[in-house]
Amino acid sequence: MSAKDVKVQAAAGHIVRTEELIFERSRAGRQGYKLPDLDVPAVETTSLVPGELCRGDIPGMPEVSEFEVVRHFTRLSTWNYGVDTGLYPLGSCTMKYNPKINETLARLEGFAHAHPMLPESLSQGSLEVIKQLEDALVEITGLPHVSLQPAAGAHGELTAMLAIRACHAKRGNVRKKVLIPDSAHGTNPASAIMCGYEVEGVTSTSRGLLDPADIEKHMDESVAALMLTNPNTLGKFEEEIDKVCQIVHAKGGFVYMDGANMNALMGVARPGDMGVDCMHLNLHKTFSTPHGGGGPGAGPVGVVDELAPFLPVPRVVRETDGRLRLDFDRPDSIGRVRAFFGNFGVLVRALSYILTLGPDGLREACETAVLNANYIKHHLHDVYAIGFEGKVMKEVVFTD
Amino acid sequence: MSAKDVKVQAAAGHIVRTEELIFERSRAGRQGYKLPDLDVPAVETTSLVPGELCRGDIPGMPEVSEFEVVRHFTRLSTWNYGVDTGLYPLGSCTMKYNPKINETLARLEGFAHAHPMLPESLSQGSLEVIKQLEDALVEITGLPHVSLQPAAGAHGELTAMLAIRACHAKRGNVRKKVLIPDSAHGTNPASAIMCGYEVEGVTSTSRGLLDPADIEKHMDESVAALMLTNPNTLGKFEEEIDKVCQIVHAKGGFVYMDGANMNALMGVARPGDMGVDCMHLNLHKTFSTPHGGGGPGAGPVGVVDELAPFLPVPRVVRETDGRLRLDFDRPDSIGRVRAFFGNFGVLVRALSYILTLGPDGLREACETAVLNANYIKHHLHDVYAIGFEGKVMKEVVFTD
Amino acid sequence: MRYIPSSNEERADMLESMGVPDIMDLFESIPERLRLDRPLDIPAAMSEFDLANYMRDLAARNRTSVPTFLGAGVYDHFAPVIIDHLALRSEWYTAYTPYQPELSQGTLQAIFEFQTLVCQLTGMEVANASMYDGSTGVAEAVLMALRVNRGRTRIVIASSVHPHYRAVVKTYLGNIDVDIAEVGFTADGRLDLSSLAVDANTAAVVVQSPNFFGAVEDVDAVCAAAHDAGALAIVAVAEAISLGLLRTPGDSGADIVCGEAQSFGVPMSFGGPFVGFFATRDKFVRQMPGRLVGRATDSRGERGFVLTLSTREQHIRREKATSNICTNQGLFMLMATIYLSTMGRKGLREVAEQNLQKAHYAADRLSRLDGFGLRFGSPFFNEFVITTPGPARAMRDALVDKGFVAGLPLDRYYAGMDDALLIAVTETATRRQIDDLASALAEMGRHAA
Amino acid sequence: MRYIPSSNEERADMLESMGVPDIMDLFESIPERLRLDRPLDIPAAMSEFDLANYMRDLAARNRTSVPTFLGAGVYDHFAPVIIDHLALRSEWYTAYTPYQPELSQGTLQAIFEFQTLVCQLTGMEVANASMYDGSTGVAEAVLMALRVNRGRTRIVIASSVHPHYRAVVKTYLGNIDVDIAEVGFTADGRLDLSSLAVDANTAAVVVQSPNFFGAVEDVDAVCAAAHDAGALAIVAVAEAISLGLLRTPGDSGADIVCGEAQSFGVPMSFGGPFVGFFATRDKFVRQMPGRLVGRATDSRGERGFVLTLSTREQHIRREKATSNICTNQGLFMLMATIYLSTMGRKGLREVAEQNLQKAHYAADRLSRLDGFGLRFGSPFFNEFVITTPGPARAMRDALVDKGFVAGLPLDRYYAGMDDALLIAVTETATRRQIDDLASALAEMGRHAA
Ligand SMILES: Cc1ncc(COP(=O)(O)O)c(C=O)c1O
Ligand SMILES: Cc1ncc(COP(=O)(O)O)c(C=O)c1O
Repeated sequence: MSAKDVKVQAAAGHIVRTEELIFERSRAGRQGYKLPDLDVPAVETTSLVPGELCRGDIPGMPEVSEFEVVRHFTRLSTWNYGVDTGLYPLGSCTMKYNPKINETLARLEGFAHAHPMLPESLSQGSLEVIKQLEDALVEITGLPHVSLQPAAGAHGELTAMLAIRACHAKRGNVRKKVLIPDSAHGTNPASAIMCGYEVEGVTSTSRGLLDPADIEKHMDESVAALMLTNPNTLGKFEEEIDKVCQIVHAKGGFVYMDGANMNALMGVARPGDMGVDCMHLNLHKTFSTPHGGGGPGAGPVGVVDELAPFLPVPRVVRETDGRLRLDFDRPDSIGRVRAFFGNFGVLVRALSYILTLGPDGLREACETAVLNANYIKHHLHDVYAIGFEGKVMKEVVFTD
Repeated sequence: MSAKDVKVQAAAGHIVRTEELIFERSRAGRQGYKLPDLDVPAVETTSLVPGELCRGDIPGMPEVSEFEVVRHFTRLSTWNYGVDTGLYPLGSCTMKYNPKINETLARLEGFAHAHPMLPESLSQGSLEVIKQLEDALVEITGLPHVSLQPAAGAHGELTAMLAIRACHAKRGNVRKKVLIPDSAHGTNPASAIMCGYEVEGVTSTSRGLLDPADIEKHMDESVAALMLTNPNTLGKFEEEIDKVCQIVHAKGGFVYMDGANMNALMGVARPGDMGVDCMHLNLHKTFSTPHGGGGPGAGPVGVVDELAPFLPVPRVVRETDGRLRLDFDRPDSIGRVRAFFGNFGVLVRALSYILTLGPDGLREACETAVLNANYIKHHLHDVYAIGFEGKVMKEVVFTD
Repeated sequence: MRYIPSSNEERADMLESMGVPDIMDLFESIPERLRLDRPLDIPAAMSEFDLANYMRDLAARNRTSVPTFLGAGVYDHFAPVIIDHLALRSEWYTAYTPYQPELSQGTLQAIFEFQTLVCQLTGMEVANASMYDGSTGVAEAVLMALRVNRGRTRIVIASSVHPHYRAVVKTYLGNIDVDIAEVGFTADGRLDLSSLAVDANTAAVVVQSPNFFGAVEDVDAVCAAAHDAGALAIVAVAEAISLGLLRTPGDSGADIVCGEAQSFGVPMSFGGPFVGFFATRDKFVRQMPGRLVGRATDSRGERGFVLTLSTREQHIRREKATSNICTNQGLFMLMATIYLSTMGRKGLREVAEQNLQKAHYAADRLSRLDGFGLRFGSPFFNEFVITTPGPARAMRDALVDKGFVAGLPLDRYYAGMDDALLIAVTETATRRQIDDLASALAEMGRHAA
Repeated sequence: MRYIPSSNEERADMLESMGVPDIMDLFESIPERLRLDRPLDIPAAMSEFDLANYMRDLAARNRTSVPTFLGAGVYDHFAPVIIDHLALRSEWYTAYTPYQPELSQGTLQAIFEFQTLVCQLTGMEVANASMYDGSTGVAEAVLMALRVNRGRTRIVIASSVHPHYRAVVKTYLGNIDVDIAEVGFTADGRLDLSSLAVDANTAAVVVQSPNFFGAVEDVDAVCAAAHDAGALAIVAVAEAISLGLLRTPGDSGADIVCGEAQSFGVPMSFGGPFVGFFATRDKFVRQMPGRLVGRATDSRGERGFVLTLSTREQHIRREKATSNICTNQGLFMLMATIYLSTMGRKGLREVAEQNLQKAHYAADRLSRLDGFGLRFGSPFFNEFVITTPGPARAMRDALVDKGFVAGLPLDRYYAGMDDALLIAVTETATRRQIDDLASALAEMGRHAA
């Protein structure tokens, strides 16, 4: 059993004070489903699959009515707190409003009921969503190629680092290590390791920023890439990011930017313009798709031309007649990072968000986030100690 | 202002402890909507409608973002308790599971987006729903004609009593009064009064039932109808209902049955077979449509042949070619009891429920309700005093 | 049965615990002779999968995808999708009537907000928790006026009021000793003030604005005429969006304002469920039908909401109640409240403006077509009547085949209106659709000529 | 912007309260040279109404109404509508990752229930809170096996495993020093045990059952072969409904069971989001990737749920984590949990039986057609491969015009399979549709002959 019994101080009280496990609601003979009657002649099961390949009954599985399922999951839900319940001022993870219209649109029959193996001619709508979202993210990041396949931020990191490694490999030297600031999100080193790299830490200055001189010291031909987060996890913009990029590039390295905090840059500045070579975005942060109590997310990856051949297959390509098709013929590609084409339903939501906000709205969202963070900082300044001085972007770190 | 300030003992505490009025969330300039740009040439308003016919700004109306509307009504909702939250053992009102599939089906574009003034040829789907539900209710009640127009139970009572009065009028004497047991729901006397009748109370026996001998005493040519509730509001079946009906009929009166408690009879016995002349059903009780925190409901009315000509217009009629049309040519009809054709969305849900349960399921629902009520009675028997002895139907009255 | 929590086995156990051998023993109080001795003759139980397909097929037999220019009391307005998302929270729709305030603060506060919004929109002082719909609201308003003006036995109603509303008033009043007089309309489609006779026996005058033809009535004049004879002025509103732009009935002097709030985010749904609103002056509140929610303060000073003045209601006063209404349109009242909160002060105005502009654009285009014209000359909101070359009904039917429902032929509602088509144009009609309609009508016109 | 709570005015006030003249002053840390000096070149903001129409048009450009017999890892199963109603409760979908247990007991208990269900279905001892999907689950399983069998550098994978899954394993392992050997299949479409070479350097053997061709593998034999050489047996499941009927991988000896739970009430949605499940033996739990929820008891004896064993995770161990996975598929894990709760012990079996019966009915009908046949002879669940007279792809394309998507041509996945069509038949396919497909294929066959 998966039950791990732990002792904690006090379980939280709640208006719905008790709710059993669904298994505890179960009683033999209760039933929550009804299927259509079988409309083909029924044949003895064991004449179709030998008995030894079959299982018996499924002990422990619940037997409950539909109504009990509804009550159970309704009651359980009230033990959660979400952005619809109230303010969620969580750093980095950008808990923003998850627009209801996006939920409705992602459930449109034409999207929700589309099988991914349908012929391209029957999938033009889905392919349009992918293409149009890619195009928008290209413009927003300033990176000319975007793949929507990664299923979450960490998956995007992995995808991008695999592309970097493949590119180095193609050049003849995969290199050995990746530089990562101490303050980086835990997924960054984990992703680098999964690509077979060693991780070398770099420390930030007393102002909470990267020091180009320090990067210069770390940088040599053994470094495949620098993974930085911008704005970083202290909420600050890396002011010398362009210099840092030049330093890394000078030694043949790539700069990877963790774009989980892109909410604070949207419409104001573009990583591609700063010298960044590749990055991931978290659609479940910056682009309003629901966190879902821990997913699903989507972690698109944007890259410069040099890294484009290594992006995952398939790519969506527009033909001269305007129709879209899937391109599998990408010999340098790192291959597939997951089955099919990414978390498509999440992509529908993100595209809907971008189309709803438009250029001005995206910028307004960005500006408002930065304003709110600085406002909190300003007015709590006397109450808590601020971790680092200076303007913050979309988050602020307090220490107590 | 509609605000009436009242003092109460203690407002209930809750996990979402505070929620302002939507007006209190309002700040000038906040906006929760965006309309498509006007695509026709804009003309000065006052050149279309003279200024003196126009209003100014709407003082006090809220200005809030979409997100705040979502949070406000999400938080408010958590202050409600409903059947999905937990047990709702309310007598009479039959709080049963409101199936989710019915909610989905009532929202199908073809139903939800149907204008009631569409030509009949474009409305065959809606007319089928009406016709099929009428047919099912005819079979369930044993009354050969059903109108789905009334918007709620009380509206059904009014409709049926209007039909009774119209029938008496046609016969030449509208009569003066209506007999109603003391225990009847308050809407019964109110409905009778609205039809211009006086109400005469009849009392029940010590067993909580009507006494035929007593009815006999009350009954004469001045009595238009007896309105009874069966099972009555004490949860008991009127064992001599057929005799009571004979007595009333003998004096030219009609028997109206309040069918709000029909849940306890469905599939087991039919008012039409007992001698009842007309009745209403509450679809928002017996047929699982949501109570909605106080509506919408639907209160279909079933009647015997004699009362049929008086039912509201229009009636849905099937042509010999199978197509359905609306029949307005009903000279004796009481007329319209509301605009259009009833609470159609509620009808879709009720039909869905009946089709889901089928004959066996309806009976099972009925039997289970009666079982549950008697089970509670049996096991609480020692704890509380039972109002009246004997088997109960779907509810039981305790006194303390 | 998947909706019933207990299993057959459990039910058998329950019976056993009570010492009852057979479930039918519990029905012993129903004499054998009154029981049904066969299964109900209705279709066999369907699975969810089959049911969904079955209902989808039925829904598909309504042709709702054609652009329609139908109004007549039901309008195709844009409804923000959050309405449905929020109303689908089961705490709202599976809740009971808010009789127990400690379980119903959500519903009660929402009603309070609705009541407040209705007052803001109508310019009135007190509003109730909703009526079944606009038509029954008008009937209840008339009954209320008869209570307020006890002793008077005459009602005047404009024949430019929605025919369904007038029909319902007639049904509701059919059995009490009251005279219903209709007052006609002028050549420009408005209540004919010159033939409006309000006497000392008249309890109320009923006018609708915008009226059934879409024309904006001179409500001030009607109210003044009513008041001069001591009658109440009842103003009905079938197109509630107009409240965002037109002078409020309250400012015009109305005593009761009632109407249909379907336009506030409620689907057309073949005519219901909708939500009637009902507002009046403070001084008449005890005669008002329906539920009323008030603000309460508890001993600790915390705010709460409760049903108030319920002595007017049938569950307290039985025979003496102001109305028999009990269940009203709770959930749809909520939807209207969400709609109004979302559109807000500016949005409602903007929607109303767009309706006005588009309808006038359409009226202008259509009335210029050869053989067509505007039936009435008075100011209108988002609905108007055009005259057609030849019978309007035949033209409407022919246009259905071209993919339009061009409007409502008025032949069945008013004598002498065989060539009249009532056309509504809301913010959801695109210029393209209007232009296409104009082209299609023009072509029809050429054939008719 | 209607999603942003504050108005322009309020934002101006906030700036003033901070003594900041211009909002751009807050961006002073972004050097001028790095700022974008123009608006983004993306489409202008759309209203909800326009957006809905726009997306509806796009959705309509997918032709999803034709009956399809596609499977290949994504199945068109019936999903009770309560799943969507419940998952649309915003407490579920607007909640954050359950790091704060006091705000997340709902999500945490649901995960615990999911984990328990996965164990019941797979016959394993411990399951995690979900993986991205089936394919990445297999890749993570292989990485886990390499951790458990540290030092071994070879993996064997059956070529009858879903080609996408194999591709993902290749991508994930591309940069570590591991050898991936594929083992082929026999003439009856199952892993060729005779050529399965597991040596002392092999960390794991990966088999899928039912495999990509729908055939039920001899999992017991594969596990035994793996274990004989000290390798782990990884069993992948792409069609989770099969778990209701087939011998559990746990009983067959699997060390890791991973797969795709899309079949449990998750829409096909053009391939995602789905939900991967992942289960193993208690002894390997510290090497398992992903989140794990455990039951906790507080000091008063009340039950609660918490994330546990998180020292395996990247946010604690950074470089030494078992995986980089962070956000997983929370909401879809919930949907699968609701599906399994609703269908329950009997329902899952019944669905599985119906799939089996209908697929065999279809296989029987199709394989009797002139020129057609079954490619493989082994037992299958709800998917099978038929051979076609002439190229399968051309036949599939021609059938699209007749209103069917007859299956997946295998030419792009396996050499020598130009005449092979992979056909899935679930409980949602009606006999009528199957018969119609048979007739259409028969006709094609006649033309091809
Ligand atoms: C800065 C940063 N990077 C990466 C991630 C990983 O993203 P995901 O959880 O979608 O894998 C997160 C969020 O958790 C993050 O905040
Ligand atoms: C016995 C009985 N009759 C009539 C009614 C009135 O029905 P409605 O509230 O739908 O008007 C009710 C319910 O309130 C009732 O319980």
